[in-house]
Amino acid sequence: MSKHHSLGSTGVNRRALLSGTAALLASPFVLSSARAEAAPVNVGVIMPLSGPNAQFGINSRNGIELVADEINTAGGIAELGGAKINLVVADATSTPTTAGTVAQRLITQQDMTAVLGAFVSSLTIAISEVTERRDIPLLTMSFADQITGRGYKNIFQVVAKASVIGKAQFEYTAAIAQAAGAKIEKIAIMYEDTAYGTAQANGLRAGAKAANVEVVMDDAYPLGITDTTPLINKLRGSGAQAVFPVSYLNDSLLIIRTMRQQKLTIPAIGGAAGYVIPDFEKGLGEFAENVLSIDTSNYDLAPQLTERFRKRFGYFMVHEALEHAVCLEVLVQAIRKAKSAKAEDVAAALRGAKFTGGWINGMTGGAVQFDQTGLNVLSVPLMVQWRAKDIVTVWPKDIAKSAPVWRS
Amino acid sequence: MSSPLLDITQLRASYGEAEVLHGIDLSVSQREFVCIIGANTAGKSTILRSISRLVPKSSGSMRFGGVDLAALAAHQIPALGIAHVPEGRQIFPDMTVEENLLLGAFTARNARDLPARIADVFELFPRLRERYRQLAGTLSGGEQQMVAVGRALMLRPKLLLLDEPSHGLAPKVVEEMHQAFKTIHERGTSILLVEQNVELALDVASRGYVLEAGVVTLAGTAAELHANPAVVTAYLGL
Amino acid sequence: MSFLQAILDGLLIGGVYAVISIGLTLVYGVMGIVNFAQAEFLTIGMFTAWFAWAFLGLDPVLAAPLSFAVAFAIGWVVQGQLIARVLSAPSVAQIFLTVGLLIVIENGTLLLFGSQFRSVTTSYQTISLSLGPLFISIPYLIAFAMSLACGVALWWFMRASWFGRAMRATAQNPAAARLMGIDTALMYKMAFALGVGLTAFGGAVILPYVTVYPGVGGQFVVLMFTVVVLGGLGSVAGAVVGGLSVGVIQSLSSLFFPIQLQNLVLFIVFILVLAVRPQGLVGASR
Amino acid sequence: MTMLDVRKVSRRFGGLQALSEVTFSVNQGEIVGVIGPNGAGKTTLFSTLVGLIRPDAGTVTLDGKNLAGLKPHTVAGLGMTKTFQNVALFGESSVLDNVLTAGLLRHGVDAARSEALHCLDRVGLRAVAHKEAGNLSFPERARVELARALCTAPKVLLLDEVMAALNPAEMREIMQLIRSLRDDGVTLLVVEHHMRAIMNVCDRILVLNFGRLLADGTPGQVASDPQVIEAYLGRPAEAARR
Amino acid sequence: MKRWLALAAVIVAVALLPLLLDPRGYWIRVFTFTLLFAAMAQAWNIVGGLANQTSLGHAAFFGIGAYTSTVLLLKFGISPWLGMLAGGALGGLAALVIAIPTMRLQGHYFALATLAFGEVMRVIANVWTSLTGGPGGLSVPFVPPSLAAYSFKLLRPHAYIALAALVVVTAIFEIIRRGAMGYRLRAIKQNPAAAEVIGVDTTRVKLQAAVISGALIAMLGTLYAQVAVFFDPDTVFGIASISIRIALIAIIGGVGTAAGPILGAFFIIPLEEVMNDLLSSRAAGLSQLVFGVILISVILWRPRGFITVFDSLRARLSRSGAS
Repeated sequence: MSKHHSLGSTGVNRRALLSGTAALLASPFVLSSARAEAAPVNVGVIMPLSGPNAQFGINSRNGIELVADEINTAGGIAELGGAKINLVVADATSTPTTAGTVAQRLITQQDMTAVLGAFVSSLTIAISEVTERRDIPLLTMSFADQITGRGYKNIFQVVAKASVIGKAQFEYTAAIAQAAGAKIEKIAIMYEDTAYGTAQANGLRAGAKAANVEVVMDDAYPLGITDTTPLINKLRGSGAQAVFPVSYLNDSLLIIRTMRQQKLTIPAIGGAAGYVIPDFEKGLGEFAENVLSIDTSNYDLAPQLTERFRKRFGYFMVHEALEHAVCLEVLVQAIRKAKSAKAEDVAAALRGAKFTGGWINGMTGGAVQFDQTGLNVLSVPLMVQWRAKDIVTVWPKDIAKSAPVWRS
Repeated sequence: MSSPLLDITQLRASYGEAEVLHGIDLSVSQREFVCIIGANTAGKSTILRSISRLVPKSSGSMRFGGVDLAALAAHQIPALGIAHVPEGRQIFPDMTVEENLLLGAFTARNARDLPARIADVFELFPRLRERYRQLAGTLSGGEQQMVAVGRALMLRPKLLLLDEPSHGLAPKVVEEMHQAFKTIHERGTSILLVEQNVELALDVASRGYVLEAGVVTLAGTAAELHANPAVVTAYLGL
Repeated sequence: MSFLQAILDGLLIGGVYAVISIGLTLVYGVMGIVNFAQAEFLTIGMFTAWFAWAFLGLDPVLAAPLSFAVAFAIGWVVQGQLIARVLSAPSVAQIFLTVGLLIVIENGTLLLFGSQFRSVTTSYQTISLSLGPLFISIPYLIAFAMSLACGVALWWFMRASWFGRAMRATAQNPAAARLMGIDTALMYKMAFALGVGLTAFGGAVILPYVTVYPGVGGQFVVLMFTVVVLGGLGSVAGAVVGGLSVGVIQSLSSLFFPIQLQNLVLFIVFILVLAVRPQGLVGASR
Repeated sequence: MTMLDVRKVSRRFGGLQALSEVTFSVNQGEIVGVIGPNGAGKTTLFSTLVGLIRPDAGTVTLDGKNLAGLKPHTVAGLGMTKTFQNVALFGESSVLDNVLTAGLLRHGVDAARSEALHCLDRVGLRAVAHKEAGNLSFPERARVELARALCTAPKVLLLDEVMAALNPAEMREIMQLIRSLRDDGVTLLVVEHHMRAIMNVCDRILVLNFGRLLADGTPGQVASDPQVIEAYLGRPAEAARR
Repeated sequence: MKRWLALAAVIVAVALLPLLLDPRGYWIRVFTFTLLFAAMAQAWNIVGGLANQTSLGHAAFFGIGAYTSTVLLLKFGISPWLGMLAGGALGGLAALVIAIPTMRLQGHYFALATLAFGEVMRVIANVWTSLTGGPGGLSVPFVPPSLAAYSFKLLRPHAYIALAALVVVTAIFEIIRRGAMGYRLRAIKQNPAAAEVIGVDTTRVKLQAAVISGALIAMLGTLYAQVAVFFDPDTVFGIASISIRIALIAIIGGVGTAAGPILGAFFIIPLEEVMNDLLSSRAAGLSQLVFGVILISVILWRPRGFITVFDSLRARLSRSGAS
């Protein structure tokens, strides 16, 4: 996924404040469990914890910590004599070069079994340049196409690629519309000019072209845009029947609000990111109702698991938290299988095998299997829709929890 | 004569490492009109700037009506009743004449007689009445000088420091200024005038100091200095 | 018609750009310092307004004076304790002191308030006026009106109050200002506090349509510089002209170029204006 | 032989006519004084001659070359430079470096250094060559500026109040230097407030008042010109001898 | 003479350091980037220090260098060494193009105009996807290690190349500083009118400085690309990540001196790393916050840079020696 993807978030400020303070006082490795007999398994967690993407990094870290704590509380990894998982967390900042340096540091300072990170595609790519040369497996939910497109052997991408997600964003929409008896002939695409936005827009474009649908507006806009009025003016004049905005929260709120102001009621189908987090509904209230968005996983696929996240952190388990939890789950299963915490053994165990159960139930395919390039071939995107402060999986039909609502 | 209003002894002042005043003794009595004359760079302006505490490095004693000036910061000086018309006028160019005048009374901003003070300035410089709403920076040199002097008068100062007020002005304007200073003095304000124009200075002042290279070389009444050939020589080399 | 709409939109947004930038130009005008941390006070203002909304139920627009006050207080301390110490240092030291301040405020808010994006919901958020074929967004209009009110208040303060006059005098000639009995150090504090307070005020009034998070200042910082330099550093009128110009340039450029290029167009106009008029559109040539 | 020819040079600043149709010429090897009350336009004249200020009208010709539109560094290259009234040294650089920089106009660094030392010798400042220029006394700084101007090897040298704040002995040295420069073939224009000095050293005197050339003649002629005395002292000539 | 010996000793000591560091490790990477940033700040120092023009847009030239060599390598298989020369030429040209309109700008106007130019380049890199890969960034392909191809599996050769770059850029800086151009630039910095009057062509000298500085930093962009292996427009054209950071390094160290940027880099870069290491896992934002506080303290303590510590030390020594 990429630079700006979704974020979890929110609400309980006092709790966030408290946990922040607690974290300040605690030691760096809060999670390293007490006196385990077996040597702990070191897992690097490199996330943007400061700068513009801090939100996603923190959500991701939360997901990983939840899983690690549960495993450690349950006695660690039995196959390794009850070895505990020792998360080594570090800030990737927002600069790829720094992320690479941080990766190098973690690997040098301790024997790392694997590295998880780093949400933002460019950071993940920079880290992979280090982990690849040191033969350390890197598990990620970033979804730029390049991640598994370079022929690297030690990278594992648990979600579908951006171009696939973009294509699904269009195709699912067309299918939903058709099911409701509507036909889409003209669409508009607007996306932020980041790796995430551009890659997903490519997928959207490809999907529309394959379906012979006319793209009447196709505009990138600068990241951090503070005024979307020109975009909506253009959209209004374009005659599109549906709009596919691929954007961050700030932009998503601006786009939807400005559409409402200009009485534009055509359906907006979000590109994940800003459209699938609690703050989207908080910002829009009733206007969020029935907004559709593509996503890579959703907490309602495994409610019994994701409720644990909501309990601990106070907000629903946003997809990057869930997918990072899956990364750790898959990693632990591979360690159990290899009966070794050595990086190369674990990498070998990751390749080709099919992983199921536990947190993996939260993935669309219900299983994870990496191909030659390290891409999880079983992951498919899904469509969610806002219903009364929750996002509900509505497509594809086989995993949908509720039928989609289409109003054109 | 009673004790002087302004009493300076052994004033030394430096810019950076270079000392420009080497121990000046100078005084101005109540209602007196005193001038300092001397060539460029003799240190005349520095004396005035020291009194106004604009020269950070100075030593010696400066007492004004019993108050030690050296203990004060620059912005505390006007409240004592010292108004300084600096060299080169230093008006606020992007403000109107009105605002410039009002700022002169900044430390007296709660006084109720501001309109009367402005009226006094107009009486002295009628031309400012016409220019009242105009930006000071757009005025002619002479008018700007009127603003600078008028601004200082808004304080109703006990002591008025004038630094080269005739610099760069046409003879007619210089003559007007000349008259204005006399009037100001007659109304009861003490004046310390720094002037390069010997004739103007010695005509209006009652007493004077001749400064050369940071040292007072001559002092006396205006008439004495006027008659002293050394003063003429110092200027023309005749 | 789309041309008229673009101009209208540009003016509305430009008014807001102006008010958040006036503070920057005020600080520069009075003490000659370019405050890189200025946009962080936008963040502070937005957070203040958000908390006032979340816990006191105050509409952000009504919370704007509170944002102003909070930033004013912080600015007062920052000027007195930090900036005042480098007033006579090389200008690069001043710039980088404010860069340090930027880092501290951004990460301080991250530490205190967390990284999530917060936005408010108000009744008028999704409403617009129709004026024939033209749309006028209500939150934009309110922000514009508040900015206008704030600008007028500042104008009045600078013109008609003793402290405003004293501050302008300090800006034009600090030595002469001291001769008038003006405590210039106090004026510097006042100018800085007022400057950051105005930016914070602007932050509060845009909250109805912008989300707040610790990095939000970063979205505006380059824009703010463009506004004040285009108008003329140090000129309050320049910031208004600059703000409106930036708003209109951005809005109009999207009619002719891809929206992605709106900042490119803006910066090229900016560099060209400087090349022709180094003092900016309104700045006096000195 | 005419070295410098100035024809009807005028320049306005806002409301102030700083120079108005100033016309004169200077022969090679002459020492010409320029006097006048403060604000008469002397410094503006010098700045206009070297190209720091563009005249609104009129021409300046140096050794047969029209200087219209030329920048100061080109004028310096053609052989005319000036000193600054309030001394414009490179204050954070050493005395030697100040002078050396000027030498670079005609030499490489090493040659410029020895040339600079030579110039410092001439003004008697060799001893302070390695001091920071900003830390010198005012009279010393004025002499550094003189050395710096000399180091450009000028044909015409414009000196703006180099004797300000000098004591009589120092003044005599500078006058000596001015004469020796003339003997080397340098043409000099000198703005000075020390009348005795200027009357003594100059072959000819130009008097400016309110931007106009009031008089042009030998020191004797000028000193007895009633107009000059009135302009200067602000009183009629008879009164001056009262 | 003694100074030269001391200098040689320092260079040799620094040259030995990479041999002591784990060639696959973390510290050699930090060391390499520290050297690179020192060299970048040194190149900036030619304009920012000698000519006193505080450029906040040097990322523009830096990014041009990184993209030129990488694009030439990816599209035509041209060795990064040649790409570096091409990048240097383009960087110098870009510096000339931006210097012409901005040269007469003073102080803050210059700083902000250059900042805008950096942004222009970033937007162009983002938009011109066919050439630059757009926001997705570019990866330098991994080819079999060889000096000619400028590709190494380990970091040690990179460290030596960065060291050599620092030595070369510092040497160029010193040659300029001590030579005619240095004198002229100092003259312009302190009093442009006086400089003109004694024959300094201020326009030309400023342009020369801008072009040399821009070309050098573009060439360093190639080195950076080769070490970092992956970059995107924000990385190499970034205001905070490049433009401001290199100016900061030079200023913290002591602007206008050869030692300043080196001191600054060896303070700032490792400090960022140590902060990240010690604090980043404790609370989000803490490490950056502490970094900011340290930065402010240093500027308040030494507004003219670390180098002044040595000056005052020397002054104290000579004073005690005299008494």
